[in-house]
Order: sequence, then structure tokens, then C-alpha cells
Amino acid sequence: MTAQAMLSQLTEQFDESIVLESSHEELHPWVRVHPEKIQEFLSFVKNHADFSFDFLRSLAGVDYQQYIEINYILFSYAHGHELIVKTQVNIEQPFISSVEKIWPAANWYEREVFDLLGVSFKGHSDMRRILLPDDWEGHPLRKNYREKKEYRGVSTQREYLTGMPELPTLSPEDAS
Amino acid sequence: MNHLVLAVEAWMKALESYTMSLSEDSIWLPFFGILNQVPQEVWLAVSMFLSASMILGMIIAPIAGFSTFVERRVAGRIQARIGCNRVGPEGLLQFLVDGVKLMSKEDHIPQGADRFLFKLAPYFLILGAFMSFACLPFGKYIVVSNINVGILYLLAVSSLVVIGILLAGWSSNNKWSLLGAMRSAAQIVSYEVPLGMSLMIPVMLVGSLSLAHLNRYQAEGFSSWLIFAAGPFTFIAFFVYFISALAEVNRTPFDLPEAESELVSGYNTEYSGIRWGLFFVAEYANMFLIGGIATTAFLGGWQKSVANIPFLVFSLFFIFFALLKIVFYGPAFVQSLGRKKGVLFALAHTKVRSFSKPLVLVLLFLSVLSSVGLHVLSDFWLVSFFVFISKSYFFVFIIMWIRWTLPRYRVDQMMDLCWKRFTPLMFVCVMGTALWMLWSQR
Amino acid sequence: MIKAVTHWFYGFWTGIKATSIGMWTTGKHFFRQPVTIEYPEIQVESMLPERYRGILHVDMDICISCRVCEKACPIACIVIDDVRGEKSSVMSKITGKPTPKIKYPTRFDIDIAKCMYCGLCVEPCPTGAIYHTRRFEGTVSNVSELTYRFVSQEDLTLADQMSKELEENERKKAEEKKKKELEKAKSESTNL
Amino acid sequence: MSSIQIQHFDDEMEINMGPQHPSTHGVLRFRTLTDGELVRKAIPEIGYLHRSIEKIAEMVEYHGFMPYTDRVDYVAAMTANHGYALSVEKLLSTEVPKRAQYLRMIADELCRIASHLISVGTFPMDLGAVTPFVYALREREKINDLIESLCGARLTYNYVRIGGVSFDMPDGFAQRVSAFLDQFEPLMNEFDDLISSNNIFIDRLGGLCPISKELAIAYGLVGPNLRASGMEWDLRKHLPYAAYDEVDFDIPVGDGRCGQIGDCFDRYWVRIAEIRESVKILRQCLVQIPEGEIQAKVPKTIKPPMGQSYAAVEAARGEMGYFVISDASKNAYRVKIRTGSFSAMSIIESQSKGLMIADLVALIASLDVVAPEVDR
Repeated sequence: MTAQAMLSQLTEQFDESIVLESSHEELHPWVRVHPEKIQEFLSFVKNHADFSFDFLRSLAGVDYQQYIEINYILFSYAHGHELIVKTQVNIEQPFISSVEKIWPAANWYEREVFDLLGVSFKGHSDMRRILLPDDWEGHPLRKNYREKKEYRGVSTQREYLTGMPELPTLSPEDAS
Repeated sequence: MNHLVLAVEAWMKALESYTMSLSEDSIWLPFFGILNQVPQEVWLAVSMFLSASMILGMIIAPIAGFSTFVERRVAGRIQARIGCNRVGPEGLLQFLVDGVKLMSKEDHIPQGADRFLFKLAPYFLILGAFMSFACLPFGKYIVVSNINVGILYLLAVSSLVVIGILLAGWSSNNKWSLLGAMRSAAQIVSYEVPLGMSLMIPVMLVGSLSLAHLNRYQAEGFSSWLIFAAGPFTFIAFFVYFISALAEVNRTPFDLPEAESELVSGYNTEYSGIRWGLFFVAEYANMFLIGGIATTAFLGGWQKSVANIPFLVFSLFFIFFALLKIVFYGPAFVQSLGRKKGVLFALAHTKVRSFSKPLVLVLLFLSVLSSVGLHVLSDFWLVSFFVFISKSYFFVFIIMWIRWTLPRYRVDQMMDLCWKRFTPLMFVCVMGTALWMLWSQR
Repeated sequence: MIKAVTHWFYGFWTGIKATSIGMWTTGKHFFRQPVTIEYPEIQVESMLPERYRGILHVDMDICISCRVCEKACPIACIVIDDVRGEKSSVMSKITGKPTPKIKYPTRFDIDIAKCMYCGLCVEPCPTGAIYHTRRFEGTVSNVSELTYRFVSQEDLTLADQMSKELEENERKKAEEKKKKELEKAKSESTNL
Repeated sequence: MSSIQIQHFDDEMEINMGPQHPSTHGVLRFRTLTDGELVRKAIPEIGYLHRSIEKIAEMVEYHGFMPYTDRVDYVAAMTANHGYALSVEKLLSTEVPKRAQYLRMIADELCRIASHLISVGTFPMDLGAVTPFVYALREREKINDLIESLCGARLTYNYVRIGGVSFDMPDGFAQRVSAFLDQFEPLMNEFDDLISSNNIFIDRLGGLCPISKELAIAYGLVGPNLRASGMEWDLRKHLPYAAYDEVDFDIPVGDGRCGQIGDCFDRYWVRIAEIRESVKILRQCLVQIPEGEIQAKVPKTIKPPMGQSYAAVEAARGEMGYFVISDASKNAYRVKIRTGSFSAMSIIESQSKGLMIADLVALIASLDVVAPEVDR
């Protein structure tokens, strides 16, 4: 089922308010969906016969400074085609409904996005940090994240070890 | 017991004659006077203590320590690596150095531990292991105390080990060791049943519990060995004995109490230093005990028989190999001493060149020759002692070989194997031997 | 009932068979030579392949201080300071042709403790000055000793001497230029 | 450490299979609530090996990020390099020369064998048999030496470059690899004898927490764990990349030979069968490798056009995908790395109810979870 046919069927299935934009020229066909309608859209896409995206490959959160974009990278074992579903979440109160009911794999993916990007998922069974310690301030994958000099009395800077003059490490300021 | 009494009487007579020969005014007279008044029972006790400590100190402790080195070399050879060969010629002194290292290490007692029980636990294991050597007949006249309830005494004493492990597990205030202790309690208690029954069969055939009688029954060469006495039943009994003895001593495939991969190290997790070393001396002493009982009860103890020759060849080959290495080690050691870097450096860096194939064949031929010679001589008490040691050490080697091959049972599978497989099988064997004895008497 | 009994005996049979196969395979190893080598006695460095990426070394006399390795290193553990000097040419190990050298390094430090031996600095180097040796034993008592400083005293004196030469040439060139302008100005004023 | 309070029953014991535990491969931690031996709940705690590789990707150039992909899965680093290179090449739409594709395949398959040897070696060690682990490592050392002569490093190769590979085959490499493969197969059968025919193993692993095909797909299990559950899916066969479509090999699928489909023994057996498949692939690659140069024309500092690309590679622990988003600058805007162990780890919590501790250890070993891939 070519990307174009899939997208066209999706756009007429859902009206303008849900499927905001889609494109199939790029490397991967993608669809942008309204944040409130994400659960309904994804359960349709998973259960519908000629889509049957039964494999949630990955759930990548990206911080575009004005908003945080969440990409659901889907794949269907039956038909062998793929689709990326995008939603944009406001950066001040990053809330979105969880898809753990649709794919249990999303349980840990969402916890990781919550941990590293600060987007909390409503309806998630066990919403807490997965990688960083619970009392860690800040979310590392945000573009404006600056690492603190020390955590609980242990310095996070390497140079204090060698007593070397401050080597020109690539700090985040001049990287972005 | 009688040869001890004879020795004590001879000693007292010699004492008296010596005091008579002393001149009147010699200063030693009062001292010897008192010595003569000492009653015979006290001398008997002293001689028994001397023979017991001589057997334990001279034979069991070195064998237990030495088998730590042998285990590491056997493991190395099985796993295509070298094993410890640095300390002394081919690493023969490794167990002494280990002992010194363990003594110099701090034996730390965890904070929440029950201090008294924590210190007491290893001694129960040592007690259980060493006491059971009292009734084992090592050679013609070499036995500590030839009691007539040998097998009963062995079974009773070997259950002391369980108390030691439970104490260790409980007192070190660590969840993992508690789990290990509970597992070992279940394991050892449940394997007492097949072990006891499998030892019942030789007792039934011979008619007496004493190990000396077991030995005398198997005196006429290897056809009279108890393993073949009642056909298939004793044969199966031997193997069931061997496997359940493995479980008694927590060796793979039953090393659940100190299962490294699950319980970190089971009951001896919190132990360190020589206190931890005691656990392992006890374990290796127990391994040698299994070999000893197996040979005495089923394979003709130290009695002379043609079938002893393969066991003799096996141990003599390794003894000659080690002797040759020591011979080559001397000059190499002196030469590396010449490098003026101290004894320890020389000890560690003396390299004895490895032997070529023909030399190993010559050694093998030599050991076959000398084992046939020993067989002819084996009425002599020292040779019978060597026959017993090499036969039981062969089983220690088999136990080590099993350890590095088989995985570990799960707790419920191990219990299932004991109660559903071994115990019914032993019922069949005991019934079988009884019928066999009835049928052969007619 | 019969099936249970046969299964019961079958259990013994599989047990014996499995243990014997296992013991047989490990038993074979008693007669095979061990494969391990005793490291401190046997010199391992000669056994390593020639592409082995060991501790870095910089050959200062053919380094043209182009700082490509400093940019290529993802962890920025190479720090170079250099000073402009008189043009000279060095033989490049890679291309075999002489390459011009205009800058002279006064400081070339590699923090071997941070280096992850990825080899990204060795690839772009035009003259093959920085390369991986086959040395891997780098134990030191203090971490700061692991910052290797490759600029030696002669390199420093060479750098000073070359920079002085450069200043003289520039002063000379500047004077000639001034003289030429004077003559040009005189010649214009004369033919005015 | 976790903020929520787990309600405790009276006779329940909370054991900490902590970061330092002999059977969690690497620094993983399980807070197991057990009633004696029976595990009531095993809560995995991860993050002890989190190096925020995805954050480093945003601060380092495209070329410079390659050595970091080794560290995502240092047990089979070659496939990690390969995945990242494929994803960036998709963005740059560069055509990798045929010889480079074959070199990448040879290195990948060697690495897959080495990684499976680690997984298949540590599995029996967790069940108590130490010797198979040493035999497996003896073979892995030979592979390490081969790859060391190819690219210079034993564990973190940094061999693949965007658009090709960094070194060509050293002379005599093909003979050495085929010589290794010839002596490897009898030793592999010997290794397998120690385990597959051993009834203690079969008793302990047969029928231990079988994972059905639907559950595996729902939890996003990939690679050998998915194939053991009966799902015939292998990226090398169904979405071929590099030159995998010119090589024929078949995909071992779990068939419940010692219990049910998808149990721990199947996961072990699938890996053993895959090692034999990789040997077959390697033999064909060594024969079919064409001549030609090994690196496509790629600018010194890569500035790919705006866009996103997701490329997946069949790593030793299943599909490893790189979702690279570029904003036409010399650093990637965002790189999301999808690994097999992360999803395999998420299934342990639901599967561990009612197991014994010894079985929990067997389950973790059968899923072949390694800490660097889980925490990244």
C-alpha cells in the first residue's frame, strides 16, 4: 500500500480538525495529529484491518524550543509499511494522553520521554523517572538545559579531577 | 583399641625400668616418681589424643588444603587455561600462601550480625567434617578409634554441618545468606534419607555397623567388593550414595546454598579472612570424607586386590610428575635467586620448562611399573595406607570434574529428585539386596 | 500407570546420558593444551596487528600545526597553540611530497586519560605526524601525568627562531615597499 | 529511591538484586518483593549506566558521533556503527560502494557471532555451569583478534564511516576468517553438547515463562526474543539493507522443542542457530566480495539537508534504529536510538510474577539484556 494511498485514505477518514497536515514526498510518510485526538487516531490506526500498525518502533520526543514534538514511529508487520505520527505539545504545560493501553511497549518509552524531556502522559500506569534519580532537577534533552556543577556533593565536572587548566570542552552554549 | 592398650602397657613398663636405673641422688628422680603414679587410663587418653591429632594434622588438613590447589588446576585444565602455577614448583605451595593471605585479611563482622553465633558457625562445620574421620580405617593398623557403630556415628556427626550452615546464614544478617541457609537446610536434611539407606545395604550384607568389619568382609580381592555383592542393587546403591553425598556437601550440581550466580555467595557471603577459609577447609575435608566412605563401604577400603592398580597408577603418575618438577625446580630456583631480587620474587618467577611428550610417557610407564610393585607389597601397612588415600582421592577428582561440567538444580527440582527419584529407588534396592541375601543363603 | 513408571525410568536414563555427554566433552579438554599465555613473561606488543590503535604519538618535526586533528577529536582532548614563522617545507609521510610549513606549535598536549583511541585524529592529518603506537600500558600514579606534552625544548627554540626570521623578512619587505613608493613618488614628481 | 510507596504484605521480604549482582549483566537493579523464594514483583530500576549519548549527539559533529555509537552496545558495536551510518547516508542520499557494503556485512556478522557467544556463554553461567562460558569466550577472543587486525580495536571499533568504511581488508584476512570458521563449527557443536542435551538445563528452562507472539509484538520485543516467540521476522531478510539480499540464509524460529513456544530454552536455541546462520553468511560474503574502492565521496564536515530519517539494522539484540533529525547545521538536531534491550527489559516486570529467584535470573539471562543498550 503506497504512502500516498495510505495518507489519502487517512485524511478523508479523519476531518481537518484531527489530521492537520501530512506529506509523503519525504523519506518517511508522516501525519501531524491534534494533541487531544492522538489516542483515538492511534487506536484506529492500530486496529484497522488495512493499516494494522501493530509494532510501535519508537517514541521520539524533540524539543523545538517553541513546542515539544512527539513522534510515534509505527510499523506494520502484516503489510510491511511504516508511518510517523507527530503531535505538538505546548512547552509550558507539556501534557498528553498516554498510549500505554494501545501498545504496552509505550509504557517505558513514555517514562523515558517524561524523564528526559518533561512531557507527562495522562493515564500512564507508573509515571516516574526511569533513567535519572528521582530528585534530579531539569530535563537533559531540553535545548535550554544546563548541567549543574555538582549533584548531592559530587562534582559533575571532569576537570577538577586532573587539576588541568579548563580545556575548551564543547559546552552546550556554543554548540547550538 | 587393643593395639593402643598394648602400646600404653609397653610405655609404662619402659618408664618403670628407666626410673629403676636412675641413681639415687639424680635430680630427675622425683619427677619420674610422679610419672609412675599416673594411672593407665590417663595414658590411654593421651595416646588416643595423640593418634587422633596426628591423623588429622598430618593427613586430613594437608589433603584438604592441597585439594584447593588441585581443584584450581583441574578447573584450569578443563577450561583450556593454565591454573595457578606461580608459587613453588608448578604452584604446589599455593595452598600455604592462600592460608597466610587469608589469615592476614581482616575478618570483618557485619554490623547487624549476631556476633557470637557468627563466630561460632564455622567451627560447627569444621567439627562435623573432622570428627567423622575418627572411625575411618586409613590403613592396616592406622585408625583413630575403631568403634563398632561406625556408620551410625558417621551419619550422626555429618549432620552437624547443617547446624553450622544455618547458624552462618542466620547470623550474618543478610537476606541472601538467609536464603542460602534455608535452601541448604532443606537440601541436606532431605538427602540424609537416600544417603542413610544406601549405607544400609553394605551393613545388611556384612551384618555389622563397624567399618573395620566392612573392610574385613571385602578382604579376598576385588570379587568380594561390596559393590558387586548383591548384583545390580548394590551397584545402584553406590551411585545413589555418591550423588546424595554430593548433595550433603553442597557440591555442584547441588551447590544451591552458595549459588554464586543467584545468592551472591549464599551463607558465606559476609565471611572474610580465615573465618571464610575455615568454611572451605571443611568443604574439601568433607569431599575427601565422601571418597573415604565410598572406598571403605563399597570398594574394598585398603584391602589388597588387583583392581587397586588403576587407582595407584592414577595417583603415582601425578606424584612422579610433581617430584620431577621439584627436581627441575631446584637449580632454576637457585639461578633466579641469583638475580638478587629476594626470595619472593625468585619464588614467583622460577619457570620450570614443560615436559616433552616422550618424558610424560616414560613417567606413565614408570608409574604403572611401580603400582604393580606396590600391589605385591600391599600387605605392608604403609602401602595399604597409600592405597586407601589414592582410591579416595580418585573420587575427589571425580567430584571436581563434575563441578566444572554440570549446571545447578533449582530448589524444587533438587527436592523432587530426592523424594520422587532416589528414595523409591533405594526402597527397591534395599528390598532387592534382602531377597538376594535370602536367595544366596539357600 | 505404565507410562508413569517408564517415564520415571526414562528420567534416570536421560540423566545418565546427559551427564556422560557433558563429562565426555569436558574430559576431552584434559588432553588439550591450554590456550592462555602468561602475559608479563610473553611480550604481547609484538603480537598486535600493525593497525592496532594504541596510545597516540606525535612526530613534532613533520607536524605543520594545521590543527585538523584538534577539530576532528570529538572529546577535544588535543590542545595546540602555535605561532606564525618563516615558511619551510617538511616531507609528508602520507603523500611523500614536501608540504609547506608556516606555523610552528608552541604547545601540543593530548590528554591520554580522556582519549578514547577512536582514530578520528589520525585520518585527516596531511603529513602523518600524529599516529597510534602499539603501546597500551599507560599506568601512571597521577592522572595529570597522562597529559602528554609533545612540544620539546628544541621545538620551542625553533618556533622562536622562525618567528624572529619572519619579523625580519616582513620588516625588510615593508622597507622595500616604502622605498619603492618613495621612488615611485619621486619618479611621478620628476615627470610631472 | 522511587517516590511511590509499594504496599507491603506482612510476610513479604524486599530483596535488592542490586546494581552489583553477579547475574544482572552490567549495572541493572531489580527491587524484588519476594515471599521466601517466590518473587511476587520484580521492579527494574535502570539508569546506572546512563551517559546521555543522545545529548552528546547534539553537541558533536556527524563524523565525531561515530565512536559514541560503539558505546551504545559495546558487546556488538559494529552493528551500532552501521545503523548510524545508514541513517545519515539516507539523509545525504549517498550511494555506498558495493565493496564497502560487503566489508560492513562481514564485520557485522563477525560481531553478531561474538555477541551471541557472550549471551550464550553467560546463560549457562547464570545456571551454574561455568565451563561453557570459558569455551564461548575462547572463541570470542579469536574473533576479537580478527576484527583487531581489520580495524585496530577489539571492542569499540569505530570502523564504519558515513559513506563507506575506514580500512580495507588486510592481506590474508579472508584466509584467516575462513580458517577460523572451519575450526569454529566443531567447537560450536561441542559447546552445544554441553548444554542442549543436558537434562538439568532442559528441566530448568523448558516451559519457563513462555512469551506468546502477540505479547512479544505488543511489548516491542525484537530480534532473537521475537523470533523465539514464533514470529518469523528478520530485518536482514524482510527489509534488506547493505548487500543482505545477495546472500541466502534462513531464519531460525522458536518451535517449543523443550516446552512451549517462546520459553527460555527457545530463546537460547534461536541464538545458537543464528550463530550457525551467521557462519553461512560469512562464508558467502568472503566469496562474493567484489573489488572497488571502499569510501564514497563525502564532504569533510557533513551538513545534511533539513529532514528526518529512521534507519534500522538487525543488531545482535534485535532491531537497532537511529532516528536522526538534521537542521542543516554541522551538528545533528536530535538523534533517538531505539535498542532491543530497552523493550526486552520492559517485559521482565510483567513476566516475573510467581517465578522463583533462580528463574528470574534465568529469564534475565535468556532475554540477553545488556546495561549500555538499556540506559544509553
